[in-house]
This record gives sequence, C-alpha cells and structure tokens, in this order.
Amino acid sequence: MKDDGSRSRGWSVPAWGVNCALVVLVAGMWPLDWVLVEQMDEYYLRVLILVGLNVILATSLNLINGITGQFSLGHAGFMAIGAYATGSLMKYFSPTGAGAEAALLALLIVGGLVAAVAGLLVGIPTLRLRGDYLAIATLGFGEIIYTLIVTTDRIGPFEIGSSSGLHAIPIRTSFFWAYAGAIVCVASIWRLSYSAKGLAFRAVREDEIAAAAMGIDTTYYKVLAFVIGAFFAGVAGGLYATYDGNLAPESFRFTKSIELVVMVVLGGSGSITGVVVAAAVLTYLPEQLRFFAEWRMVIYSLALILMMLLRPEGLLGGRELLRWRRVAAATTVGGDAVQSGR
Amino acid sequence: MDYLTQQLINGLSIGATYALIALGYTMVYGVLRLINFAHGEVYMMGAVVAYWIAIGIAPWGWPVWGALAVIFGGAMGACAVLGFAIEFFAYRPLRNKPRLVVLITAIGVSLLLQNLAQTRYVFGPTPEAFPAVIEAKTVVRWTMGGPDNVVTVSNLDLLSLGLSLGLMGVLAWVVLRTRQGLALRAVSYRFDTSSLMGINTNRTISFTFMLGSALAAVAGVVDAIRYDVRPLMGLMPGLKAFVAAVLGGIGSIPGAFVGGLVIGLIETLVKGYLSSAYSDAVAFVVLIVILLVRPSGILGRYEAEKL
Amino acid sequence: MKWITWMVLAVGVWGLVGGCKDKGQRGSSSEILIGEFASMTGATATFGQSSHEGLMLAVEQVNEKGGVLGKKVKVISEDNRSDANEAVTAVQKLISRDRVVAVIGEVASKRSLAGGGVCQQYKIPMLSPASTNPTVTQVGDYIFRICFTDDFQGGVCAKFAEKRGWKKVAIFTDVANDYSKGLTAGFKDGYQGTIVADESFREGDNDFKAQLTKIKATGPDAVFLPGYYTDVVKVVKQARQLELNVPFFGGDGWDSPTTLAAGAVMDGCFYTDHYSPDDPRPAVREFIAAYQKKYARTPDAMAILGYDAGMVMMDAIKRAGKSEPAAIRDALAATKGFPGASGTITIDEKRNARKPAFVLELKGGKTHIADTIEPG
Amino acid sequence: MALLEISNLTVQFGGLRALSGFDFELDEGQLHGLIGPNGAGKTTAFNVATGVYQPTMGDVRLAGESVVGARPFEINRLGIARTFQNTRLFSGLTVLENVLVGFNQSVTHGFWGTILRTPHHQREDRMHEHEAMRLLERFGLANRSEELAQNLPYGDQRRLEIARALATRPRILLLDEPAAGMNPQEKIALMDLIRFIRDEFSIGIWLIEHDMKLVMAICERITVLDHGETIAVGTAAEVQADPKVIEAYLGEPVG
Repeated sequence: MKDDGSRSRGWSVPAWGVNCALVVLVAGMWPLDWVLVEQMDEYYLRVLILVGLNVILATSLNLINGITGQFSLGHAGFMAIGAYATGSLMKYFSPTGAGAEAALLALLIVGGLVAAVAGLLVGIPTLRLRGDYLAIATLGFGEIIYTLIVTTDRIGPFEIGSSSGLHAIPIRTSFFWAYAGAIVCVASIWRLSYSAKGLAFRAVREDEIAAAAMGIDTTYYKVLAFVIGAFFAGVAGGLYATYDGNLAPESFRFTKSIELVVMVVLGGSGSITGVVVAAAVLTYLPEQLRFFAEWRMVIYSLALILMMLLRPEGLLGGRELLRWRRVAAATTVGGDAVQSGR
Repeated sequence: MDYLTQQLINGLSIGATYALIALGYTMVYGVLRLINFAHGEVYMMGAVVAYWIAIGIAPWGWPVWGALAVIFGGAMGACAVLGFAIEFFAYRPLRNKPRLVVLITAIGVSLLLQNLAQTRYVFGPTPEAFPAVIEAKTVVRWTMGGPDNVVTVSNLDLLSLGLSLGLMGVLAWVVLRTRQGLALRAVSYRFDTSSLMGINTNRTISFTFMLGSALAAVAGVVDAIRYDVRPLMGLMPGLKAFVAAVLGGIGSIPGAFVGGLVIGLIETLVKGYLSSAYSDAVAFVVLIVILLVRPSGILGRYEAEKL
Repeated sequence: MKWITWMVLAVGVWGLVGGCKDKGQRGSSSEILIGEFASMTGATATFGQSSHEGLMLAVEQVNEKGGVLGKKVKVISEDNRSDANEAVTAVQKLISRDRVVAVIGEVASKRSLAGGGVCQQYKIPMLSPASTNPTVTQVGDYIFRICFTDDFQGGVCAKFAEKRGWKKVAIFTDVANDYSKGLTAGFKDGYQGTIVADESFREGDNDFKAQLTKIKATGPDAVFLPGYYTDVVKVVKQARQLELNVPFFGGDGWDSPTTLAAGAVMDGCFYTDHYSPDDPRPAVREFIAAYQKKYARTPDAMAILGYDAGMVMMDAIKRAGKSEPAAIRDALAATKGFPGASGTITIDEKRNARKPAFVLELKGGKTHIADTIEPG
Repeated sequence: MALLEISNLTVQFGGLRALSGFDFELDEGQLHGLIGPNGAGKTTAFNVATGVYQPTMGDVRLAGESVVGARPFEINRLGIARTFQNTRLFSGLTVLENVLVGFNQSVTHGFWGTILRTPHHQREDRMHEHEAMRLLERFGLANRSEELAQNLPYGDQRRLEIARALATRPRILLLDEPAAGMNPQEKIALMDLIRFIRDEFSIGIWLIEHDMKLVMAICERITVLDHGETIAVGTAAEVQADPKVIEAYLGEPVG
C-alpha cells in the first residue's frame, strides 16, 4: 500500500487484458462443464450450480443493499418475475436444436429486462422512503408479486400456473450458464462500484444529502441500483427456471429474500467478494447440516444470531478479498446505528 | 345493511388483535428505532404457552374466569420474560451497531422461535385446537330488515375487542401516569439526552419489551382460543400488525391501535366486497400507498432531518 | 483476513474431493436403502412429519419380521423445508449420494412433480403417498401414487352432493393449495346443480368470517370445502357462529384426529376418504393400534398414506425378488389388491391407485359410512 | 450583475420566519462573511441557496438565471458547492474517494463504458485520480489519501470537506463554520487556506463563521443577520461599529 500520489489506482493490468481474461474465463466454463458432468457427483454438481445462482442473487442484492445502502427485502420478488418470464416463454416456444442455446440467452435477457422494469417501479418509491420503511415496503412488494403469481393461471398464451406452479419447462441451464452468468454479474457489479462513476452509489449510501450537494443525482443512482439489481436477479430466476424445469410460487416468498439479505450481511455489506463467499458458504452449509434433520433450521438460525453478535461487520467487514486495502466500511449501511439516529 | 354490519363486526374483531400486536411494534420502535421482527413469534409463543397451561389445568375443572385468568396471566408472564430475554441476549449487545445488523439478528430470533416451536419438544408442526376453556357462543343477536338477515356478535368477538380496548386503557395509564411510562416517553423522545437526565435507559428498554410482549401474548391467547395454535401463526399477523403500526404512524401508541382496527376492517371489507384471494396483498398495497402519501402515518409526527 | 481465504480454499477442496462420482452398484449394500423426501420443516411440516411417521412405522414392522429379501430396510429421510427447489436437491442427494433403490415422497404435488423429474431421469421408482394432482404420475413411467387423484375425488364429491339433493352449493377453496384447487376443478366438472358462491382463502389464514358472511348471503344448501384438516374445523366453527347452519363437505384432507376432536360442531358434515376408522378390516385396526402405541397419537390421513406407501413399496421389492430399481418399478406397476390400511390398493396403467371412496358423516366426534363410491 | 444574486429572500417554517427580505450579492474572487447569533437564519440562507429548502418568497440567481426550484444536485452542477455545519463526509469512503465523488459530474463516459472498462474510461479515471491527488496535496492530505475519512482528525475532516467541495469545480463556495472545533494554530492555517482557495481557484466564497477574529481578518464584506433580518452590511470595521450589531450580540465585544 503506497501512500504517495504517483501511485496509480485500481487495475495495473490494462483493461483489454482483463476483458480478454474475463472472456477466456467465461469460455473456460464450457470445457469445465463437460469435465464436471463426467466426473462430479450430480448432487454436488447441483449444489455447485445453486451456489452459482445464489452468487448472482446475493451480488445483485449487494448492489442495492450493501453498496447503495437501500435496504431491500423484496429481492425474491425480482427473481420470481425473471423466473416466470423466462420459464413461461421458454415453455411456450420450447426451442430445440442448434438455436436452443441462443434462445436461452435471449430469454434470460428478456427475463432480466422484465424484472428490471419491476425494479424501476419499485425504485421509484425509494425517492421518498429510506431505511426500515423502504425495507418493509419492498417486503410488501415481494408479497404482492407472490399473491399475483398464486392467483394467475395464464397471461394471454403464456402459462403461469397459479398455486400449482409452472411445470415441464424445457431444461437448458447447465454449469456453464450458471457460472457464465455469475462471472458476468460479479464483474459488472465490481466494475460499477469501483469506478469513478460507481463511487456515486457508495456516496449515496454514506450520506444522501452530502452526495446531492456534490452534484450527484441521488434519485437516479438509487433507481439505477434497483434496476441493475433486479435485472441480475431476474436473470438468476430465469436460470433457475430452466435448470429445475419447475417453479413453485412459494419458493419466492420473503423467506428467500431474507436468506439473500443474510448472505449480504454475513459477507460484509458492500464487500463484493465477501458476499460471494457468504453465498457459497450459506448454500453449502445447510446441505452439510442435513444430518441434523428437523434441528437443521434451529441450528441455522442460532448460527445466524451468534454470527451477528460475534462478528456484526460480516466475514470481510466491507473489505475485498482481492483488493487488500479497505474500500468501504459497512458501518453506516442501512441507516445509522440504532439510537444514535437522532 | 345486515351484511355490511356483520362484516364491520368481523373486521373489528380481527383488528383488535392486530392492534394489540401493533402496540408492541410501535413501542419498541419508539425507544430503539428497531423493527422487532421477532414480535410475531412472541405472539405465537403466547399462544403456545397458553395451550400448555390450558392442557395442564384442564383436569382440575376450574371455573371459566379462573381458568382464563391463569391462562392469560401465565402467557403474559412467560412472554414478558421471553421479550426481556430476546432484548437482553440478542439486541442489547448490538445497541450501537448498524440497524441492518440488528434487523438481521431479529430475523434470526424469529427463525429460531419458529423452528423451535416446530419441534415436538416445544410444540410440534401440527396445528392443535385450543382446549375447550370457553365455548364460542352468540351473545348479541339481532335482525336487520328481515327475519333471515341476522347479525351476530360472539363472546369471542367481545373478548377480543374488550381486551384490546381495556389494555389500551391500561397502557395509556402506564405511559401517561407512571414513572416508568414517563421514562419510556423520555427515551423515545430523545434517547441520548434521557440517559443524562438520570433515566436508566436499559431498564426502560427492558420494560418496553416486556410490556409489548405481554400485549402480544394476550393477542396470541385470544387467537389461540378462537382459531387454533400453530408454530407459524405469527408470520402473517406479525406482518399485518407491523403494517398497522406504520399506518397509524410508527412510534405513536394510539396510532398503532387505530391502525390495527383499520387494517382489520380493510382486510375484511376487501374479502367481503372484492376478492378474498387478494386480501393479504391489499394490506401491503395500503402500506406502500401510505408510505408514499403520508409516511408519518395517520397519527404519527414527521421528523425532518436537520442539517 | 488470510484465514478466510484458507477456509474458503479448504471448503472448496473438500467439496471437490468429496464430490467425485460414485459409480458403485446401486443396491449392493447389506441393507435395502429407500429414500424419503418430505417437508419436515417449513409451512407444511405437519404433513411431512405425519407421513414420515407412518412410513417409519411400516419399516419398523417389516424389519421386525425379518426385513425384505433377507435384508433390513433402511430409510434415508431428507427434509425439503416445504420448498420445491429444496425437494429437487434432496432427491438428487438421495439418488446420487445415498444410492437409494427407490424413493417415497412427497405430500404436495408441486414438490412431487419437482422431485419426480429427477427420479424419472435416473430411472428410480418413486411412490407418492399423497400427491393428488393428475399430472404427478404423468411425469414418467417410474412415478406412482397410492392416493386418489383430484378429479376422481372431486367427482365423487359432486356425485354425493347430487345424491343428497343439494341444488345450490357454495365453494370455499384454498387458492394457495393445488390439492384444494384440484378438488374444486373436479367438483365443478361433475356437479350439475348451481354454484352460488365461489370464495377462497389462503393457507395460513385464520379468520374466514368475511367470506362466510358472503357465502351465507347467497343461501346455499351446502358448502364444498376442499381443504386440509388444519383449516376445516376453524372454518366450520366460524360458520356456525355466523348461523350459517348448512352441511359442509370435503375430501380426504379432512381426515385427522383434529376434525374428530372438534366434536359436535362438525355434526352433519361429510368428507370422502379411502378408509373409515370404524372399518373392521384387520389392516386398519392393527395399523391404528400400532401407531398409537409408537407415537401416542391417533393417526391422520397423511400418516396412513405414508404407512401404506412404505408397505406397498416393500411389498413390491419383495415381489421383484431383487433390490434393483427397474425390477421394483415393474413390481410396483403390477400391484394388485394390496390390503393397505387406506383401502385395497390396485395400481392402474396410469400408475394411479384405484380404491373405493367412502363418504363419511361426522357425528359427535365419530364417523360413520354414509356412502361408498367405486372408481369409475 | 453579480455572479450570485439573492433578492428579497423570505423563508417561513410554519409560523416561524427564519429569513425575511434577505438581499445578497457575491462575485468571483470575493470573500463575504455571514455572521449572527445562533438561530439568526445563516444556515437557512445556505440551504435555500443550495436547493435544500424552497424559499417562501424571493429569488436566487446564479449568473442571471434563477435557481429556485432546482434540486440540490442540479444547483451544485450549476456551480454552487458547500460544506456543512456538522461535517458530512462520506465517512466509510477513503479520503481520496471522497474527493473523487466530487469529480463524478465531470465523468463523460457512460454506463457501458464503466462495465466494459473502455480505454476512454480508464484514461478519464486516471486523470481524475491525478487531479484529486493534486487537490489533496494542496490541502496537505495526500499522505492520508487511503485512510477512511472517519479516521481523520477533526481538523483534517474539515479541510477534506472543503477539498471535496472544490472537486465539483464550483464558481461559488459556501463554507458553513469551517473553523468550528479547530485550535488556534489550525484556524490560522485555515485562514491562509481560504485566501489561497479564493486566489488560486478565483471563485467567490461565502462564509458563515462564529469566530469573529477569523471573519474580520479575511472577509472583505460582512453581512450580519439577527432573527432573520439583515441588520448590517459592510466592511469589518463598519460592522464592528454598528450599534445594532453590538446590541444583537448583547454587548459581547465584537472582533
């Protein structure tokens, strides 16, 4: 860590090099997919893929919650919208043959965009609400989405399936798609938050009034965070729909949103690598706790409380794994400390 | 007319328990600026404790009022202790930590209580009907318009409404007329300076949690008697009571009471005149609209940020 | 911060090493492994735990008598937290890690559909104790059930309503529950009279007075209530408070000690079921006695179906003569006239169970058979 | 026409008139002080000028254009930057990042440029960083650029807030009690710094300050407010001699 002003910040590798490396990394998932399908136990592979999906969900929520400081408890709602949009369209078109992979990509993006529109609609109330109020309003949004899904049989020609769930969606998602999505999501959000432009997100989190006084359109950045976060949540939903082939509306209730918030907080709000690690640990851990049967969730919730009491700043406490200097502190996320807030 | 009257009675009867739960949310928010997510589970534990007490005293064949007094008293006491323990072990160590962290801890406590209640050692997953301590009876009955247009009020409706009105009165007395109540008001007005004024803030906070939890226990027992006991029963009433607290203006005690009744009425009228499928969603639509139009709620005060 | 990096690496390596494909022969161990996935926790834990208890009783009884094919039967149970996504993970684990030869589960059709997809893919026979949605067994030729289908049971209810001469029926459905919606659909298909009200509630609701007041205003002859026992008693109690004094009737979801314990308030209500607790058949009597001995509780519908699922499955393994999935599948498909506690079970060509339906009338906390309707 | 013109500004909160008939002018290169007892309406004037409050009456014009109704971030982009009475730094960001936030509005690359990290984006980021470091050097904060703002000593936090405001390239800088909580040495350094800013950046500075010595020493003109009314305007000497000012300060020796 050098202190003098001559030091250049951020990437010392040229951007095109990093971009190439990212492309290679995404492409590398293709042969890796093949190897894993051949060699890896299907159960572990499934857990690994679920890790990938949860990484996308938690990272995108981190942009809203951890980086921009807008406390959202409705992330599963965005995921549901993406899942149902992609799933329903996929079932309707049932693409086969050579074009199937391209169709999947297109429909994933459509699912993401539909969720992003919802993100825009939810983002607008953020002009007025903050902290706990926003949290509870977004929770309400998630429940509204759930109710709409549970009571809708179809929209035009597209099946939704109401409370019975949407079944027999063509299965297309593989390790490759899950991890390509995860890499793109993490890289995009990393770049957004660690660039001059993206500093605005963190400035909004730290102090909205000061940010506005520095010429930052706080409304724009808050809504943008919701839109981008919702987009990636929608993509993750689409991946999930075309991985399992089945969707049940209650998978997207606020328990799922809370699970994602826990990943963000446990990882250390604002720390992208921390949240990635937390998403992996919290997907893997309950699987290892299967041994405890009905005590599993008791242990999970106890572990959660203890974690918060012993290490409230999360695993990485706002630091990044690959960036050995402190980039952000989580101390002010979600509003000020209890009681010092007046 | 009879239809609307009956629906209004139905709505007030549900709203009365929402109001009791909402009071706890609003008082805790008043002193700590914390959404106590585990509050719905305290309500559930109130029902569970009452269930075990009722099973326990059933063989003795006590008169109704005696049994009810023991059941309500026991549940309130147990929940007050539970509320105290939750605050002491889970929230107090995090007093100066970011709100998000405390909120996550609250969610953790809520999950813990839910999952503990699902184990057979505490209650078990199966809903159980409450032992027949008091039978539902129609106590007021009249006709409007014709002989078939009956409107009924049951003893449970009266119990629910009467208890919440009565407790609201007791609460008003505690808050406005006692030393502890004065401390509570002082802490919720200015946390930092009240401790300089010689108020024991920790004790006041514990008191608030115990008071709120006891009220939630009453709501839990009422709902256990008229519906049943189940480990996840705290979820929706908890959320709706929170909506009620926000609707009434969070931090405002009369607001929470009014908000509870209003949410109960809205829910019932939506079921009665629109579609029952959307009734839960409607509570949240109301919440979002209120937050956008009048974030301070019906009776709340608006706090502008000072630069 | 270093320790976190190391921890992550260690977990990763552990995962990869432990995650290699197990290519061992299925069913070669000294025990016969049957997998079970159930909602042991979460919103519908009550159903999952009941069917689990029934299954464990069945296995215990068979093992006491020497097991199957000279081996003990071992059930590996996985919880799915009442979530479809978790159900897939659980089934995947049972099949690829635990190498089970057959799977029993789930109660909810959504989760049976989700888990059934995996079973079909790996050609592992799956027997659902209580998933009534017709599409469940359409997933593939390895998926079976031992309960009624929704359309059959809804049809039975419709027939019964007509026999009783109910001209105006109100319907009160749990919209968040596909079982309830399935029965309503089946009822609407079969019923010739007038449906005067079509109201709904949602799982977890406690207060139904708003809807019941609305139903009362339409003046029905009876109310069709295709819900689970977790809601039924509350609905009927509240209806009586509102002086809505017509009969309520529903499906096998009513079957539970809770419904009986409610006593006189349920008088004059009816439900369809696969058996009657008054049934003198020894299979029924023995089951109820054994269950009460083991768990100190009266069994409900899910417990009986869980028990029968276990019994039918173990019977099929015995008849298959070897614990190999394909052979078990064929034996399951050939199940005929099995004397289960929930009735005499025959698996038809669509892999659904055929058994007669009883219509039971409730009176003073007891049931008696009001009608018997054979599968058409 | 002055760069910043405030005319007949009135602000009313319910029954309380925080500011009435306030007139004010400021040009580039000027240093104008605003003093008055607590509650006189000084910060209210700042808040209206930066769009935080809307005036009940009157106008605020920047280079001839009215900025009334514009939102705070828009006013900043038009050229008015400010600091706050109780510092409002981005306490969880580093010193350098705090200043970089100020450069945010000069960023020309868009959303996709950020995600794809185009060469243009990189050049621009590096340029801003360089400028930010230069700014920090002038404020003597360069060697702490990687520290979290919340870990700085109080005086440094005050200076960082000024640096951050300057990064938005304002034409007018509003300083709200910059010397509050500083020791005498720091105050002297601050005086030099404020003069230096005015000369180096050739901007107009409008200063609220309780420390009379500091105000009298550096401001060419001073406005005195009391109960929302302007009671005196003039040079340090003129204001000090004004009887109404002396009365407002209850006989406190002024200056």
